[in-house]
Amino acid sequence: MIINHPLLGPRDAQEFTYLGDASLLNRPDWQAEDAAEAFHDYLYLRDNPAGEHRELWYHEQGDRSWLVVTRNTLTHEILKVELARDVAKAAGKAAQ
Amino acid sequence: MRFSALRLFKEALTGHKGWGPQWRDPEPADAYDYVIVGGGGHGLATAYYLAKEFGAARIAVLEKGWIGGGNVGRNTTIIRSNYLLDGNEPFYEFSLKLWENLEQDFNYNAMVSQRGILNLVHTDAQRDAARRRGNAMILNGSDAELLDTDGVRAMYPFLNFDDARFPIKGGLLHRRGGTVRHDAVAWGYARGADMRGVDIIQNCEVTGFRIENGKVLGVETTRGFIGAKKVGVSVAGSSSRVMEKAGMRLPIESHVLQAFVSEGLKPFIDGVITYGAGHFYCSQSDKGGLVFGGDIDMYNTYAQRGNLPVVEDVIESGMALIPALGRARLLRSWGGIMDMSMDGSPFIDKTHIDGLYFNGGWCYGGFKATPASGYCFAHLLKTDRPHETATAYRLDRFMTGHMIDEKGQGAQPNLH
Amino acid sequence: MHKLKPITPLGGDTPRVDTVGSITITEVVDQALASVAARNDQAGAVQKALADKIGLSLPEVGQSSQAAPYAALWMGPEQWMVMAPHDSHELLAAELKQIVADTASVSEQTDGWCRFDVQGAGLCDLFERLSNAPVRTMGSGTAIRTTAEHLGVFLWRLAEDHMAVLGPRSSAASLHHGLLAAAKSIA
Amino acid sequence: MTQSNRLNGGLINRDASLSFTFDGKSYQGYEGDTLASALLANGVRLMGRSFKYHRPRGPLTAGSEEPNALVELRSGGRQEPNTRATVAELYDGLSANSQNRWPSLERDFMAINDRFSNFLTAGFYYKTFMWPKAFWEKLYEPIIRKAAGLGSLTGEDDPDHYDKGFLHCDLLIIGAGPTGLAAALTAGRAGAQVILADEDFRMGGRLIAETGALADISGADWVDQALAELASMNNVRVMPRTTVFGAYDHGIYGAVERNADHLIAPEADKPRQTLWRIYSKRALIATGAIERPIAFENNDRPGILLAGAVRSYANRWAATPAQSVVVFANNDDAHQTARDLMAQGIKVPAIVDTRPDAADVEGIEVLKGAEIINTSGRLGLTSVQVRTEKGYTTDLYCEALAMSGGWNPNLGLTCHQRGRPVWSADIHAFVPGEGLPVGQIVAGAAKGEMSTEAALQGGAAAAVAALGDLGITASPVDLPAAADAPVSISPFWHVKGAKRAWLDYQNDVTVKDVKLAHQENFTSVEHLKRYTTLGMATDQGKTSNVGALAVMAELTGKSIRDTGTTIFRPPYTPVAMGAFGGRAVGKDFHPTRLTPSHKWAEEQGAVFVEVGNWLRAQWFPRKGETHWRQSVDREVLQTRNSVGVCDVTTLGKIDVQGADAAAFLNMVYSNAFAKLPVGKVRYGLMLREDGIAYDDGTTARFAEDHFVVTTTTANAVLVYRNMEFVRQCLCPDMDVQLISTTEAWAQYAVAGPNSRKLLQKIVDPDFDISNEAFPFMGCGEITVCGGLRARLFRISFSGELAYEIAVPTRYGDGLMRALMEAGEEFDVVPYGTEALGVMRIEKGHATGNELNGTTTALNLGMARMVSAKKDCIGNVLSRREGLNTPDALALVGLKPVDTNETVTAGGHLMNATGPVDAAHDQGYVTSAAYSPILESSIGLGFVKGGSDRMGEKLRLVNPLESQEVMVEIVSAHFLDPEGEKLRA
Repeated sequence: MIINHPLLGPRDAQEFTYLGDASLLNRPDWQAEDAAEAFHDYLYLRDNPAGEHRELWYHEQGDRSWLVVTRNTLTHEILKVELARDVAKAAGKAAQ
Repeated sequence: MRFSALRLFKEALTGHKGWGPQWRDPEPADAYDYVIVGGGGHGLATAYYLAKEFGAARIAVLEKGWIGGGNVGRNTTIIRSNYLLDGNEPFYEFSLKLWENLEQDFNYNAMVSQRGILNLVHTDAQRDAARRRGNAMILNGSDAELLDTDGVRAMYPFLNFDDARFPIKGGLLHRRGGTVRHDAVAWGYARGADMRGVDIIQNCEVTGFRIENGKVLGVETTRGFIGAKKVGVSVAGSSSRVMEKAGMRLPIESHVLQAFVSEGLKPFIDGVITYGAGHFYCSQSDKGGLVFGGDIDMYNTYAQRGNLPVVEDVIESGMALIPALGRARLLRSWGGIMDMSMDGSPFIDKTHIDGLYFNGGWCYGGFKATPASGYCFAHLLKTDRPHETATAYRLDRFMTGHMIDEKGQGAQPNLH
Repeated sequence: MHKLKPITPLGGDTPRVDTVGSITITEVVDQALASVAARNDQAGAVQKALADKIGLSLPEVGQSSQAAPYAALWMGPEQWMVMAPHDSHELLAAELKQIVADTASVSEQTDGWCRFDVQGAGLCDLFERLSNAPVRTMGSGTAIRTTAEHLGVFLWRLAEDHMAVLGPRSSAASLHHGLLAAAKSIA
Repeated sequence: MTQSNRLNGGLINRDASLSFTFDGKSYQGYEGDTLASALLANGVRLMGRSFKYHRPRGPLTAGSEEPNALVELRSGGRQEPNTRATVAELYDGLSANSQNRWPSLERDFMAINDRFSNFLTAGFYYKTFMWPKAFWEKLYEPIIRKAAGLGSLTGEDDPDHYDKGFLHCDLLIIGAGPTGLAAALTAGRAGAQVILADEDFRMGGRLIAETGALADISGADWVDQALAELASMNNVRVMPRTTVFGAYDHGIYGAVERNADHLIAPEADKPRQTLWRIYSKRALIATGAIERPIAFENNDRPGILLAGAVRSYANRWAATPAQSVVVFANNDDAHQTARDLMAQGIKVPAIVDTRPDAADVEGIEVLKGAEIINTSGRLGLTSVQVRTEKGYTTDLYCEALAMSGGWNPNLGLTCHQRGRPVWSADIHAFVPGEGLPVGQIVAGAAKGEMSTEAALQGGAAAAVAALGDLGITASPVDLPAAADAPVSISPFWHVKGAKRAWLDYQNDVTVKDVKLAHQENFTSVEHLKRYTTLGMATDQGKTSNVGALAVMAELTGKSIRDTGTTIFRPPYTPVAMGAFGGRAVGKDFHPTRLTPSHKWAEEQGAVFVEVGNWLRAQWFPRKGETHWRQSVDREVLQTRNSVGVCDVTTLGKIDVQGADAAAFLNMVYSNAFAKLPVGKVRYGLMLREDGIAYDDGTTARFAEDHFVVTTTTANAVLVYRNMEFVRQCLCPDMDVQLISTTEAWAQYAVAGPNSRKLLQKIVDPDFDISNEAFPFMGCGEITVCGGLRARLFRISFSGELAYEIAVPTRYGDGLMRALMEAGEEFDVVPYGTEALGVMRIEKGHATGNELNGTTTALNLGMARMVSAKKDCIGNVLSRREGLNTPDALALVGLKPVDTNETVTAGGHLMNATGPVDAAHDQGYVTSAAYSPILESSIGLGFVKGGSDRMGEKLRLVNPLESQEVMVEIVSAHFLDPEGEKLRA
């Protein structure tokens, strides 16, 4: 596979390490009342769709960026690639 | 019709006119007591044991395509009970014992062949871990032997002993491990179930569950609604997709495991060898092909195909271990979709929906579990209690903190 | 001056040079390295400080820049590898920290890396056997961080027939072996 | 022997005569020959045996789809089993042997299977061999396994090198026949980056196998011109002998180039083959078509070939399988075979054409509406039996038969991403359907356009279209006029009434096997394949699948379209495993990491051990020491009694800087770092988000905004990755920057009561390292040896008064030598990983054996390190009930009651009395060592509720090695539990 890195352009997916569902960006509040359940769902119940999937990849053999890649799990077509830090920052701002 | 050498002899002399279908293709009835979703090895075994061991009747197996077309038809055929943890080893040992009597049990030669599995160790720490595992196996009634380098060399002199990046320091030998002709497992269970009245319905995809007041009433299919008192879902590889139709999210990701076979070769490898310093395991089929595999492709996927980096990684490891492989040729590679669970261990459990049961999360280890999985799932479906060897395979174990993590990799499905 | 004698990444007293066919592979040791990572929202300030003090403009993504005796490679978002001759700038990290002060984090990287300069006409033939980088279309000044022979490396194209390879110092021997094997393969 | 079946002409170099042997017998051939063409030219038709029935076989084809003519090429470590003689390029000195026969190819004992074929029907083995139970594994299976396979490996190491590489292009053209060449010329002239690859050693495809494909120029001449032009273009890479074997995601193709298979051996340091990963923007499948046989009684004898193959042999290789050849076909194309043979003076007794309305051929009798119903000739064809349209039977004497059931597009690569071919009623074959890999296009015969004209025009048009997608304008190029026209074909699959008519030659699958599969309800294509083994042989059904499908369609009464198809999987043809291995074999399997003191340690005669990719000194044997324990005991004792030095560079080091560095560490470690003073070090425990212990190490604070974190050797990369995850994904607003400095610093532990005295001789006098000025858990930046910058940490893994000192790596070798020299007066000793391990066990420090991915802080006795006052990774989930049961495992020390006994890591722990089984397991031993200080074997282990069981005796059981030892639970801190030595 080839991941079109937002900064570096197309790079072989072999340079990356895969983590999984991008909802791992949304770490729950550790002090919330339902923290135990929230963390359970956060860590263990991830999206596993047959189709579009937002997922985290790490450019380990490159610039060390974490990326959010939107990819179809049936065709492997990659629809969008973003810097995870930008996504996380935007989510943080939106939450404020 | 019973299969036997005598029968074969008679048929050979009379033009094989007497063989009938090994299973029927019935039309689905309106309702059953038990509907098993998924005509793979586990689903067919479940139906077989429900009928044979638990006296159940009115059973249907619904298969979206053709039976045996899932992972039972695309694996590397290994059977073993060399697990470490209490939650696992008794179950896999139960499975191995069922394998040992399977052919006579279902009157089908599935070529169960216990030629031994050797897990190589390359460091002192690996040897310590192998010792702990071997002892756990023995304490659970399985078999294990710890070999030193010379012991390994005596079995497989062609391994790389002299020029290895990671020298072979020994291995854990599990003599009762081995291989099985995988397709025959599906067919044998199908034939055995069919003979006991189970309706095997191919080309019948489940499109939804009819659930009212927290109770399942049946399944919607491409061939119409089929009522059921109990529905058991056994569709590893598609578990998330199917259970989503019942509104459930599972601690499972789907990944592709590639498998490989070489051209047919004269006997070279007797048993199963597992490399401890790279992703490679290998056996040789009765037809002569070297059947091997390694790591999963790391990303979530439902496409039954993998990519080149893993092919190279697996064969690099193979070449590092067996330098003589260079002149053999890779004949075919294929991919199967694995239910990779969050701790690498499976589920055989009721769901929160009354009458709906789930069996899945087998990672890349489902084939060897087929008999016990079917037996235990049948036990659960019939009695509503888990079989004694499958009590740990609960869906809520991550909530309670009772993970069964053989590899110690945590909630990272692609590392199990 | 202290009395400890340095050795090269390949373990020699002097840098190694190998010539295979048209290819020359040279171990480069006269190089000090320091990473410069901008603190939050300070990328502009870092760039200005380095430009003002040593005339070095930090490069864009995937590129390098030079302002003798300094040079810099792009490493990652708002992160650069700055280099200078070791003989004259052994304390490069300290020197740069003086310049950038609190606008950037600076870490000494000098001996984290080994460097081999590969020169010769068959450069592309050699590197397409080691790396997936599109070496035939890599212009001079391009710097790609990728893998070669299972190792994380920088490939830094200095000229049509000149590529610098920076790899992990502990694996210098493996990297050198890989370069030599590829050179022999295409010779 | 003379080349009795060598014809005139052909594309062989008659000036270069080559000698070779087959089954020990010598022959001559020419440069340009394949092994098969040379053998045929020498009058040899018998080249192999089939898998199941050991039927005598000769080549069926002239290409890579060959099912029959498989040989063992070369010998020793280079022996290649199952090599297709039809593509093996002849070289001087080639030596090949037939396979799957004993004692000889002509007289094969196992041919007895053929007599029993009635018993050995499809799937027979599933129905028998079950009684008595033990006999399967003891008797039946060993016999079956012995018969397995075709060729053999010798077990010797493959001595050759293999390269791997990466290529990039705009357009990858696969196949250099008329389609591919037209496309390459079009794209090449447009200036695109083009790769043209063909599996053959001579490019041209059917153009070099046919006599009259082009109108005004010979096919071979035009091919030469085209290749010459392509060779002159810098933007075109022409790759003969290169098989593109797989289509992977996003335009990546796998290809293998055979660099030296046409040589007796590769030149020194040169590869045998190269595995290329080709990154293409567009890929054109121009792979042509594969002819299919017709199933009829005994259609597998040596001398029965496909008609197109016979033409290839005659026209390209100037070889004929025999002097008398009958043609059997359902289409016009095969008529050309008769014409070409006639032109070469070969007798063609008749063309047997199944079509009643077949065209006439000048000078040859065409038996229209006729079928071949049987053949004769044990080791080679002697005659065929024909049934005429009117029902008469007649024998035709011939030594070869050229048959054709039509052509199938060679569409393997279109299926690699599970694209399914569709049935074309126009050409009676499957053509590429939907679901082609992205960026892939198909043209020419591979697309089902079965004429040279269509190939040339289609190839050029495909190139124009593909480049257009990429924004490159290509103009039509002048192409030669083609002479052929689309051929007429009428489907014909098998001759009815045959007893045994082969579909899959290699695996001996006959029409009857398909019928039996149908009878037993194995009617889906996948069931059919699996039950009969159809298409599973080395040719993967290239010549057999469609025929079998047609037979099944007939049986079920469905159309072929409704019966289905099977898809092909990579690789397109079998690929040598060595090519996938590349250079990463033997010692080069993984890169090696050497520590800064490696060279010095080598000089000391150290024994090294692999730790991940690192090589570390395990111990340093001295003269007179004959057992490793002597060395290790000495290293431990000398360190504990005086001073020792150990290279600990392999521990991961991560520079953490930034205004929020402390807050960041608070997040990644379970314990707090915010209040760690500058100049101090603190031990940290890192959890995974699931609450399991992950890694540990010390962190030093060099400035308010600068920490240096150390990780375990094994987890250095993982911890760094994880920290970047926290930095970028969880805490994106924190001002923190990370970089690994593991390799930049050579770091040595200096341990033992004399460590300070030793260091004081090295550390420059400006720096006071007295206990008061530089206490336990202190750190600082100093200079050593007259001004070299260094970092000093007062930390201890051994439990002794100890330091770790770091200098830039290039000076690491020098520092080790300086330490040894300065330490001479203290009898300083270098120690390796074994002694390190002994001392940490004596001290009760956990390492990877204890942090095994399933243990918690509680298990490790560090529950208090998980701060409840702050968030950190793993905090919440570490509190789950299942991880906090009252009988949770606890790390303890274990000592044998009898000090002569040994504690064994991996042993399980049972109560002192009671049953020994899994249900009564109390825990396990994680680490063990002999302690020379305590003069006893000791161990660490996890015991249920262990912290409350001090002094209790347990049985350590190790049934694997028949060991049972009584041990006592003690504190894991065997030595200096109060840590007085550390602080001394």
